[in-house]
Amino acid sequence: MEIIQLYTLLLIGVLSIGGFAYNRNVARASVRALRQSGPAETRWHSHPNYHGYLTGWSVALVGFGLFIIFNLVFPNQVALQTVSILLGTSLAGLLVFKKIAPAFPARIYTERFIKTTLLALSGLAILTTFGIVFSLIFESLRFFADVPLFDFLTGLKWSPQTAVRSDQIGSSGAFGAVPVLLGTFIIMAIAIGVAGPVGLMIAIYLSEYASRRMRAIVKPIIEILAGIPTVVFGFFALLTVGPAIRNLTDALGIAVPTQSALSAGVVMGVMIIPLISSLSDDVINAVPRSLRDGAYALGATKSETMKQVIFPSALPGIMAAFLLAISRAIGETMIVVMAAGRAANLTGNPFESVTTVTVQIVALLTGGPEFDSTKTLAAFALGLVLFAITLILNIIALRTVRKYREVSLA
Amino acid sequence: ADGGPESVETENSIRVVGSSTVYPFSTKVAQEFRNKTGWNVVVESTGSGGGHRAFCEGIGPNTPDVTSSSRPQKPSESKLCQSNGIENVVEIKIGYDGIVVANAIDSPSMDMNLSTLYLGLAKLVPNANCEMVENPYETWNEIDPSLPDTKIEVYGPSPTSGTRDAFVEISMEGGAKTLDCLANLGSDDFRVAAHTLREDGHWIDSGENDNALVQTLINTPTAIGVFGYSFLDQNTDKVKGARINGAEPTFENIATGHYPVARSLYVYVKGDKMGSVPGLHDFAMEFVSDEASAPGGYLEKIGLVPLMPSERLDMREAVAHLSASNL
Amino acid sequence: MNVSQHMSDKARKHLKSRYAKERRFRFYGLSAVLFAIASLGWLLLSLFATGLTAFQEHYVTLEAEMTVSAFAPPDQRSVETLRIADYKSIVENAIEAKFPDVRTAGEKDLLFALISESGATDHLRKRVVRNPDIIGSKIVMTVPTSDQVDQLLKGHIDRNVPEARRQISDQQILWLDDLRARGAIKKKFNSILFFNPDSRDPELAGIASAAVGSVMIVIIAFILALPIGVGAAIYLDEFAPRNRLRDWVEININNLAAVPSIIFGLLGLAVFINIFGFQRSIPLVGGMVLALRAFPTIVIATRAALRSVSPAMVDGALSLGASHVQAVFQQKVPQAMPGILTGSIVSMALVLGETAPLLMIGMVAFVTEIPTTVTDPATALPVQIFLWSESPERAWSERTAAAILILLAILMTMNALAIWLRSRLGKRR
Amino acid sequence: MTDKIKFKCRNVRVQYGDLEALHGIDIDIADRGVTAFIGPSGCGKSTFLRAFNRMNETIGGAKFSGQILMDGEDIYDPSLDPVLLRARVGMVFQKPNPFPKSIYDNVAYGPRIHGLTETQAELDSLVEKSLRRAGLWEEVKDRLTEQGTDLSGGQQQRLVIARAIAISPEVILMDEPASALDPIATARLEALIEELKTRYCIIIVTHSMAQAARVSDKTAFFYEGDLIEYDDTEKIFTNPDNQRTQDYITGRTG
Amino acid sequence: MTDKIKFKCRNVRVQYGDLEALHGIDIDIADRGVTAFIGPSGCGKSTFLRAFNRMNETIGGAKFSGQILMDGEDIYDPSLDPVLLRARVGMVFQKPNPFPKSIYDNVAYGPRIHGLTETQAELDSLVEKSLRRAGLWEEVKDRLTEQGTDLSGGQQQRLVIARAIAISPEVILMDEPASALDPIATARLEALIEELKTRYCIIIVTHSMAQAARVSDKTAFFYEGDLIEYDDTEKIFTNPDNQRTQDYITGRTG
Ligand SMILES: Nc1ncnc2c1ncn2[C@@H]1O[C@H](COP(=O)(O)OP(=O)(O)OP(=O)(O)O)[C@@H](O)[C@H]1O
Ligand SMILES: Nc1ncnc2c1ncn2[C@@H]1O[C@H](COP(=O)(O)OP(=O)(O)OP(=O)(O)O)[C@@H](O)[C@H]1O
Ligand SMILES: [Mg+2]
Ligand SMILES: [Mg+2]
Repeated sequence: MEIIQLYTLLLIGVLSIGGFAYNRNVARASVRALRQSGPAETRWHSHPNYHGYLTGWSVALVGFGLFIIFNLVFPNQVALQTVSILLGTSLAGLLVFKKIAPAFPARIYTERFIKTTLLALSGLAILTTFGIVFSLIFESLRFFADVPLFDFLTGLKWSPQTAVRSDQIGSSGAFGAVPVLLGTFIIMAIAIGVAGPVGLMIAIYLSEYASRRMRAIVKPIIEILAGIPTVVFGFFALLTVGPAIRNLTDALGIAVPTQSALSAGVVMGVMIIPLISSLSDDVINAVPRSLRDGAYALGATKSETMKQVIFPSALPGIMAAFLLAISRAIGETMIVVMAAGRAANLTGNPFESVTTVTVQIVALLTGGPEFDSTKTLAAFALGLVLFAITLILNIIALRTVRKYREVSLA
Repeated sequence: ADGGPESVETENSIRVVGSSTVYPFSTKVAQEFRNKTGWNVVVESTGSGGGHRAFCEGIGPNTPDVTSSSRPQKPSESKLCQSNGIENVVEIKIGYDGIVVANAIDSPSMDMNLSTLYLGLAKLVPNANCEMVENPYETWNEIDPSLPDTKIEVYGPSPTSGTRDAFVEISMEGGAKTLDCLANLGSDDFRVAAHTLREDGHWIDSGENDNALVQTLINTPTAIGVFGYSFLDQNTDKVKGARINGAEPTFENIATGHYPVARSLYVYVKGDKMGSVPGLHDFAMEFVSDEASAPGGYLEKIGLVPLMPSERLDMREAVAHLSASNL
Repeated sequence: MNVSQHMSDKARKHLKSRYAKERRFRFYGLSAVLFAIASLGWLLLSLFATGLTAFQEHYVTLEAEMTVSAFAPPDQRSVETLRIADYKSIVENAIEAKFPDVRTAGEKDLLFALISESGATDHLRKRVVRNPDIIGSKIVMTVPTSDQVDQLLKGHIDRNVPEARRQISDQQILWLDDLRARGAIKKKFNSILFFNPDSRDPELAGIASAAVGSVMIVIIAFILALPIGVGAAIYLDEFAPRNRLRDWVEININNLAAVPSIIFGLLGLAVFINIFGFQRSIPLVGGMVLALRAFPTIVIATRAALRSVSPAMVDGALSLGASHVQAVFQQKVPQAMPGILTGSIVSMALVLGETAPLLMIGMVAFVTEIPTTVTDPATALPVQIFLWSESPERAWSERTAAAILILLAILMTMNALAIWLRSRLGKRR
Repeated sequence: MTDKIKFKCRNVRVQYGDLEALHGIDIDIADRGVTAFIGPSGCGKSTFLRAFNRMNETIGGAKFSGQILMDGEDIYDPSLDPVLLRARVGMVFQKPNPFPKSIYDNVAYGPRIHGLTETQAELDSLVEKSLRRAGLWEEVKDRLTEQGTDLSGGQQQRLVIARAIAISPEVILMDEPASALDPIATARLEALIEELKTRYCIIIVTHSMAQAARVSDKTAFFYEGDLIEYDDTEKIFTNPDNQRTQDYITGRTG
Repeated sequence: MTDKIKFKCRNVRVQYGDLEALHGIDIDIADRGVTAFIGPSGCGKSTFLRAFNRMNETIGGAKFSGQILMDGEDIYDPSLDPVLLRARVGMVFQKPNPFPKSIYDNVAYGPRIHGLTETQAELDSLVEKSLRRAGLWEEVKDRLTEQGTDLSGGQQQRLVIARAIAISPEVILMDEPASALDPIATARLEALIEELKTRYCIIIVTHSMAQAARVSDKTAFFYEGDLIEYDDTEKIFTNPDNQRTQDYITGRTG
């Protein structure tokens, strides 16, 4: 069956290229004939190629349209599909063929096709967002039919152990998202606590103090951190940082499990450093030089200029950078899955193991392909919460950052 | 485009889902089977419950061909299978497994009774007046002074897992039965009392990945984990099992039944798909082959307690017979 | 002329404290830079320290008697029967031949556990299937040691801890030392890691199936995301009417680039698997999901590239009577190509490293076969890393680190390619 | 001049958003010869020039009203395709903007998109002819495959003119074509204009009084969006009617 | 002038990378009064001005050689702190650049960082005094907490001068301080300079001949990195020794 589909697609491709070539040659020949027949100053509106392109596009459009329709509506009518595709595309080709004439604005039609295609492609962006929103909301609504939204958002207990069979006396399950959200928040706070000051100071150091050479070397090195897959950071947290923190705290007499909010948070912070440093760098560089000059001319030192003049004017942009970083930290998955543990402790203690929204989504959805237990749906509800939070953060941040980016471009 | 050969509805791989306890055994069998025959096998760990659910969803090409389970299929599950047109399900018992209550090797050893487990983990427990109340115990030594003064923090399998069912049925219910107060309850109330685990954070669903659980135990010295014996067997350098009712979880104790928390492991094969999934029958045979499940077979080496020889021969007979009737 | 108040002693003292602050501030900055670099260094160092040893593995050389009785009678020999011959006993005999003193069954088991059972039997199986004539002869075979032995020989298992705390007994260690003294154990490049599919046994596990899965995912994501991303960017920058809708789409795309990737996994699960009915665990779905994940970044990179092209080029083309579409596609897009390609490569590096969405669509599975089509079950390299990292045997952690090193090497190559492309194509202007 | 009229402009206004850059210009431009537009910066010269090939339309927010007739035909007629118009009205910009292609491909670009030639030989000869007319052939004939952007500024500007000529326009608009060139390149460019003006209607915007005086037959002086004076170049530079014109050409304003 | 010398410059050269912007300037600047630097764009006026408070050092790639003595002390002495120097040599820029803080904080910024005052009352009175001297007090005394950036351009420029005055500099450098201002604001600024010159050594760069003639006591004419002529303003504007100077001030070059 799949082979046949492939052949059909190939057929459509061949037909559209054939149509292109044929009609283009027809148009070419007519142009030539016209030119030889006399000095008539009639120009062809469109280059012969465009008559060809138009044919190719129409044939492909009709072909793929029929292909999609058949696959959706009459999935198994292979013969009918082939016949109608052959008929439909020939018709499209013929239609264009009939139109070939000096005055026919084939280029304009072709360009309209191109623009429409491009429009459709950018429409996919919206479609993706809609897809996300609808799939999250749809499944979440089913979840909220079981667990009231209010309980979900304010419940203090997270223990998603519902029965999978009717005769299983499992537990009623507790779907209070507070411990999960709290855990997410703790890890995010630790991560920002690391990445915020470090990233900001890096941006300041590189833009104010470092020599051009140092900047050229250091910047790409720090950017490497941004390119490392999160699963690698997770492994690092699990294998190296967690035990290191544990050894360190053992020496201090505190028992810290290797999977703790602290190790996940710290490693996540390291991962986010480049995000904050490069965004802050943009923002700091966007502060007009005249302000810097003004402060220097008054005898301010670099740090005074930075702290008292540049930083305050860059503050909104820096806040935006932080918001983006927060959004990133909240949505980060692999590090916490591997290094934060799964216990939904209602705690503010960074030394304990906590769980996050993303960890719970993974825990609830890996494995079980079944699709209507409250448990599975709970993952979508958590996903919705995650999406809503990050959406708000992103939009606020992106608006602000965009302003700075434009300033720095101007 | 009439050149395309009319392709038959065959699948190019065998899909296995099911118990995380059986996962190491099914992957091992899958690997050996592939080496011997070249058939591709895909194994996903979903938990016994999740496995049965997916397995019984239908007989289409996207449904699993095999599910493994650390408990027998429940009537409700076989009903689901039937209602979805799955007539021919072969049950293969592949061996035994104990359920161990383990902690990190450096942590203090635990010596428990079934009742300790019940009192530590049930949602409702009797108080001094034999009234059922929300579980008040915070640390182990509140239940049994000989146990350490550590927080009750048990990482155990989630409801999709057969280990969970078995654990609840054998140790929780077993523990509940030893308590006089519960004897007075009606049978339904008793079931609820014995089968409901705490939801106040002392019992933590650890997901389907027993490997991660072992990791957690090493990392969290106070934590206790509930998982299959085979995992303990593979990780004796990292974790150790608690004695239960005086018995260590060992190979011998499980095989002989001295260790109280033990159950059988199963593999369920869709007989209906044996025609359309080439290799499926041979794959089922591999589970009961000498090389795999006889004493000294590769499954025993990774911790499966083998069946009695006669039992195994019966199993093999059943699978072999199926081929004759079906193909 | 009185001396300026800035020259007074008080002012000088004040200045001194200001400079102390300055130095401190500068020091914080430098510390931050060093912290970031040190973290990166620590990360890489720990990966190298853990993973480098995995690129070599210990092999043991044995002489195996290919006893005829282990095989089906000659008239029934086919590939199928050869494959299921009793290789285990051949291997057992081969190792026991090294230690004729070992008699008891228990000891024999321990001895046998020194080598990778699955590795040894499969080695023989493949050789026999390739060349059945070796049946009956005596052959030399070099097979991997078991993972425990390998770890011990690499020094990852400490011989000095009490026997109960290791999975390898004192007796086994004695045998090993003996074998080593006899030159039967060698350390070789670990080709298994690169060319084998995943395995239950660490010593036989390789990244081949995951790597192929990753390649498929990246190719699919590239084929889908590139036209979508570039097309959307061209439309937004060149043809879209400047109105609120366009602003909205733009914000939307920027937001999509920052949406947590796991959300895309949920989208894929809900839409591709549950609504469209695609199979779980297949690279096709993985590629589609990650294409959605990647295209916003391609849009952003493409728009930046388009904007960097001088508008004089478009003016030039327009003034020659080119249409807007022609001017854009013949002048602007080709010149923006280096930027577009660079952005695409960077986003494909993103796709290659992505894990979380793949977990959502069932790409965490044990797959015995290297996938050959995009609808074969498969995993991806980062997922394989995740799976291995969660496996308890000690041997996994070095292999996990090694797999990470390989992944990082590929990513570095991609980024280097992007940089090279940018400078190479950029120069021709 | 007794020449035929090429462009008849009536009440031409161009607005950029709220800003009206041209306040209603009426002017007739001859079919052959060079017309120069002069005036202080920002007075609307470029805006007006770009109105002749509807290049203003490529700027978002620019609005045209009024009428420009080219050979009696309204070039702002909605049914008229601006693409065809621009094939007839070539344009050369202040900064030379050859495409980053070979010299040959630069010149061949226009003929190719309009399908003006059938065979390679035809195209070759058209490219040669255009480069010859632009006075560039001798300098580049052995390096036609080199990048157009590798030429010197003056050569680039002539290349761009060759590119415009290649599609046989009737008019060539030039917006400060010499302002990026050194004096020698400028002199060559002016000589080229001198030669081309017998074949084409040329309109040139320039900041240099001397250049306007040297190359143009007629000169139009603009000031803050208005056409102040339009007359024979000699008259404008020796005896302008208007005081503002006088001030400008003597360097007192601007 | 018979005044004391504030700055003695000897063979001052400034390079930006490969480009030498000043080719060795020798000049003495008086302790009181206004010195104007004039010259065509790019001749190095700003560069020279920025040499007096070592602001060039804040630009990567700028290299200074030669000697500038301020009251006999080498300001480029490595042991001399540029921060201290800049406290003594204030500067006002072309575009008013108040900090995005309140008017009060703008003026108080310098005194605060230099720790010039002890008590709030002292600071208050210093702010008031500075604003009074800059002629801004009356206009802003009721709105000291408003943002400095909310003032008009002319007010902003005076605010910036008040900010500079607040740290009691000995010298005030002004780089085209009026070029962003309208004529009325310019007039006020010039009046202010007139007043300040009795207290401070003021060096002003300006493009406007008229302004230089109006406000300065001495004028230096620069051309392509060289000091062409330096003399009393009256002499320069009525009877310059050098032909280039003559050409420039009559508007023939530049
Ligand atoms: N794209 C545009 N958007 C908005 N305003 C514009 C635009 N282009 C020009 N203007 C304005 O229109 C007026 C006329 O501009 P134009 O470029 O035509 O002047 P010009 O005479 O060519 O000046 P110059 O000699 O500096 O080239 C000016 O006020 C200018 O600011
Ligand atoms: N930051 C810099 N980097 C490199 N070159 C510079 C820099 N600043 C100025 N220049 C160059 O130094 C020379 C002198 O510049 P300067 O700004 O001092 O001139 P100016 O006389 O102030 O001109 P204007 O009247 O336009 O302000 C010019 O050629 C200028 O291009
Ligand atoms: Mg202009
Ligand atoms: Mg200047």
